[in-house]
Amino acid sequence: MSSVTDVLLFMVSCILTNNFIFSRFLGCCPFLGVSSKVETSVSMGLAVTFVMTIASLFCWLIYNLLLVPLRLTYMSTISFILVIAALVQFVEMFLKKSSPTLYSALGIYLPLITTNCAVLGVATLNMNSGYGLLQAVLNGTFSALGFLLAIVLMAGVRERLESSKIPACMKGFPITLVSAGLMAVAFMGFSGLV
Amino acid sequence: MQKKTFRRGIHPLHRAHEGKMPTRNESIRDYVSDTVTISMAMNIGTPAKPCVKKGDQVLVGQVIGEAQGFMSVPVHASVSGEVTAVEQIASLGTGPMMAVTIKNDFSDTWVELNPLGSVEHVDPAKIIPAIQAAGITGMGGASFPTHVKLTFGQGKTCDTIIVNGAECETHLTADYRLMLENSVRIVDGLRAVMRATNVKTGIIAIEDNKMEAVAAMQKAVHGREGVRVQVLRTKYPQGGEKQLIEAITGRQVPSGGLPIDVHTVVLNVGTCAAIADAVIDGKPLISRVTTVTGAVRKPSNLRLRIGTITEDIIGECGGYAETPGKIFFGGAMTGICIPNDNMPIMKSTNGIVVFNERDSKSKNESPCIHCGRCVAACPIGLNPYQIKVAADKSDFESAAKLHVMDCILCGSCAYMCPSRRWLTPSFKYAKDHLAAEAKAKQAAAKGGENK
Amino acid sequence: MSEKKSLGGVLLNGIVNENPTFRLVLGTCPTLAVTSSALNGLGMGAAATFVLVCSNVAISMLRKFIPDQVRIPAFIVVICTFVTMVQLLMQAFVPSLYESLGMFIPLIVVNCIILARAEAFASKNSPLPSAFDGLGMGLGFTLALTLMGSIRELIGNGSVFGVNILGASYQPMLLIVLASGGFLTFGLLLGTFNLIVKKIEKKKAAKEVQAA
Amino acid sequence: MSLRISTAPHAHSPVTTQRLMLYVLIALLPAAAAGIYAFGFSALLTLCIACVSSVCAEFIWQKIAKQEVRVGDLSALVTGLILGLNLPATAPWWMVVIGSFFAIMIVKQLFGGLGDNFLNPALAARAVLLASWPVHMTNYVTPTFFQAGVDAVSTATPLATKGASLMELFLGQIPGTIGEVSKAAILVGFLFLLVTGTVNWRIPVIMVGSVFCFSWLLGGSVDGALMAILSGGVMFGAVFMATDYVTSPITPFAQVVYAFLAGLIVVVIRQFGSYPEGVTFGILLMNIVTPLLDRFLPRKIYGYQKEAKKA
Repeated sequence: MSSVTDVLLFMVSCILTNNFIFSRFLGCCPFLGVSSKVETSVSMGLAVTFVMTIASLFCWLIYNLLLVPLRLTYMSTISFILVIAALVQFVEMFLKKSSPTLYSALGIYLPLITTNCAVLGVATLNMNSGYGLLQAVLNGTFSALGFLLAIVLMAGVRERLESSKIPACMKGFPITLVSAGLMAVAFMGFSGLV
Repeated sequence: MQKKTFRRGIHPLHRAHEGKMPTRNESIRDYVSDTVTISMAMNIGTPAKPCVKKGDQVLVGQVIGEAQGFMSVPVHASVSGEVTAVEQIASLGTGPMMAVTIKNDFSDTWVELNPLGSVEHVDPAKIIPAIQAAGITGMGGASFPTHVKLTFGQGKTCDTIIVNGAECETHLTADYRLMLENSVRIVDGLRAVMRATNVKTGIIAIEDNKMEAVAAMQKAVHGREGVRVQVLRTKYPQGGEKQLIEAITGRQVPSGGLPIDVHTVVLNVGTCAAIADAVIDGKPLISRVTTVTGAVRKPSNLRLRIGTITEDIIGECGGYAETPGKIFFGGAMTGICIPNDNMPIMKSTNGIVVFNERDSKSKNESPCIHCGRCVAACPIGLNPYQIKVAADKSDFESAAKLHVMDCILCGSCAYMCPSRRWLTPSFKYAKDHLAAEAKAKQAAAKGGENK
Repeated sequence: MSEKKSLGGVLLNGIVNENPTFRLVLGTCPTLAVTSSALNGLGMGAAATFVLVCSNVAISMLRKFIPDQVRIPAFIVVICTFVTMVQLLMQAFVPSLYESLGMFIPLIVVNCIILARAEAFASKNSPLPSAFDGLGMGLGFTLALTLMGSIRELIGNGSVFGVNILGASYQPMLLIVLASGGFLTFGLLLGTFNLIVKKIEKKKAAKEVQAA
Repeated sequence: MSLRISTAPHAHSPVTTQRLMLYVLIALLPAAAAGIYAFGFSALLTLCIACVSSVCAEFIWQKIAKQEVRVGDLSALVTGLILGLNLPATAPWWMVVIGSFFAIMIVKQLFGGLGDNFLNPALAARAVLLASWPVHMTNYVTPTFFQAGVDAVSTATPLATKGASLMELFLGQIPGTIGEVSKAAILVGFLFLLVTGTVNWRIPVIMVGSVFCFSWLLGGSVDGALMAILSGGVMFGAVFMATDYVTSPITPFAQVVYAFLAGLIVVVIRQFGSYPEGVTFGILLMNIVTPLLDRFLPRKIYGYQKEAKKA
């Protein structure tokens, strides 16, 4: 993370090459569940971006400043999930007070994020990869942006599929999964970029 | 001269010369039939009220239906003779309408006329009332009362009057022949309107596939101040008011607005000629030029009395050449089908087209392939394929968001669609629904106020 | 879910009627991520089953002591405890499997199936049915994952559980074991299941009509 | 007398879906002929297998799903031919068949058939084949031109043949997939598509232009940029696959954005990615973005202009 180029490359890697949805399978539940309308998917993506960035920061601090010195690294999962749950609660309260408009846009998605494996996933990933603080936070933000990109693209496709004559048994989850599969095929084009 | 036009649009039946070949060189012929059935509902707005009864003797030009208020025009007898019936008949699309049937005595006796004199000397204040009294409505198809158009609302100004000689519809040559044969009358009508409204610019718009008409009109406007001819690049729907205004002035009528909002008024050439008749000769509107073409033996341009029955007209044109499958009033792009050939013509009937059975077969829809031809065609700039999806799901809210109310139902998208999708009918359905909804809402709001 | 239901019924419910993967479509992330081979699928399923059974029993025993307002955090803590146990156990005894499942072991914590069962069943039932419910759901999950894993391994590698089945001349379709293959296989399998379920329901309806 | 009543318009353009597909087929013929000329009998065989199996796949699906059989609209044939032209002449028959079935059944019919797929079937199938059997998909041979005694020589990727001159690239004397080798033949097809009004110039021209510009920017030489647009599948992709009606944007501005970004992605993948050629993925990725482009890029609608002209 020494130069701008490094940051850019890291961004491309997180958003395109190692996209959370299409290559890491993290955050699939909201990706499949909240992607039927473009507007809502944008809100969801932004909420996730918000939480993932802060969660990366706090989890890194807890892990490196608390768990490692105290040799409690096996407590990482439980401490991370508690941090995330608390954070989401806090963010929700904060938004409610400070920015009602943003709250009304993101509000209903915030509780869902606690159980979004992308958030816990990014914290675990940061820990496993031994990232520094800056890199961990950037990883959180960029990976979340990758999630945002994926969910918005998916929503666009699904809005279009709404009017198509999909066989009855494929409607809903199945066709969404197949669409995601085909999109993942296209995203494979980015492999090796970084 | 620089040729002007509007954005997008199509060239319907381009290879078949827009279907105009058979009647292009047929001069206008007079035809008067045995009986006429004159509808009382020939204008947009309130229908006229019949003021004759069965057994009455009427003269040509006598008022047989009285105007009911401002949004209404009187109806005149188009032949002289005996009234044989005053009854309800089926109409095109809307509910039944009152009509007066007159048996022609072929004496052709006119009522007493009071002409206003030549355009140069007429009292400007008398012109618009004379236009209403003559029962003149838009003769290009929309049948909007002309005097209403020429009475500008408060704060509205007009700087240009456009005479619509585009005749962009397929098959029709009535306006073309009128411009060739009655060019001076058209210019006189335009000048009368300019005088009445104190507008200094009059533009006669003609497409470049009618250069003979351009030449004739240019001769007629020679030396007339403020009046000129503008040649347009041939394209459909150039004759649509909004498109014509865009082509000539570059202005766009705001959504939901009228031409007067951009300081223009558009009149059809036929309307202009009728205005000249009304002002100079004092004659009411009792006849019009109509193109009869398609599967008839002798395609013609006829000057017909209002109320002439289609069957008689076809007979005058030598009868059906093939078994008819479909007959419509107007051109192939916007024409309205008639259920049988007993229908009388109206003030706005600019053409009668007969299709044989093969051409009448309805085409099956196939899936939309997103080719974008409808989008490229739409003169308004809408996305017809998206509106169709919304309209078919009866999702009127989405359709409204996609601006379906701005659709002019010109049929360009449906003509171009390679999958033969019924775009225009879906839009009409959505528009009708939304209009009814808005009306109901308005009524409810009014009701609320009254309480 | 009533107490009257037999334990066998509870067990079967998780495996068939409310199969978490194919019927409820829960826990999609691990389903997609770890099923590139049958063994991985089985391992993940077993780990999840262990956590499910344990957490269900624990939550069921604690259900009267947990205040309603903080029940979700409490559930998560309980679940997390067992996940950490599984994590440590696997690390010690099956390190290679642990390696290949990677971060998806800790992510069992946020697997919706487990929290959903805690909320919907264990917090309302006594420990024994809860254990069976957990076992049923876990087995259903394991079966689904193993099935997905087997299919993907078979097509993408020509083998099942590492045993070559399609012969040496088979040219494996690599895509299926890649990320996109996971989505595709899952989507197509789901579609197939829907089709079968619909056929069965139709037959049932037809039979009922005949009976009537 | 019974007259038919219908709403306007009563006339229709003679151009039908079937005719449009036929135009595309005809436009593909020069490229196919050039490919067969270059690679011989095996190319012909590959094309035939692809076409036949695609049409079969469509027919079987529509029979099984009890739908109206619409093989007559020729769309399956177009997909098959494009897929065939996207394969190396040495492709094993089973791979071609799998590709065709995947294209028709999974990419197209599963989503509702013609007009409802969001990815170009042929391209998606090609990407799937590329990911599944990379060795078979990149087993390119040098053209033999039916010369006796000349054996087909396997070479590496088509982009790796830096030795070829621009003229050789243009005429197709280089290894590659069946359809992409002869740029001259592709241009003939493009011309036909333009003349018949089947496609608009925007997408192909802007996409090739975008590849040219970005290659120039990154490579620094005009020669290199020319090489970039003449080698690989840029031309073929831009003319025949990026312009696929169903999966490309409709409004003109959206088309410009689509083509421009597709070109950019192609160059990025070529320069930095692990795949040697990025055309397939570039177009597929933009296919995914297409619904958003069509929906969110603004359009000028009549009657909504600001009161600007007050002449």
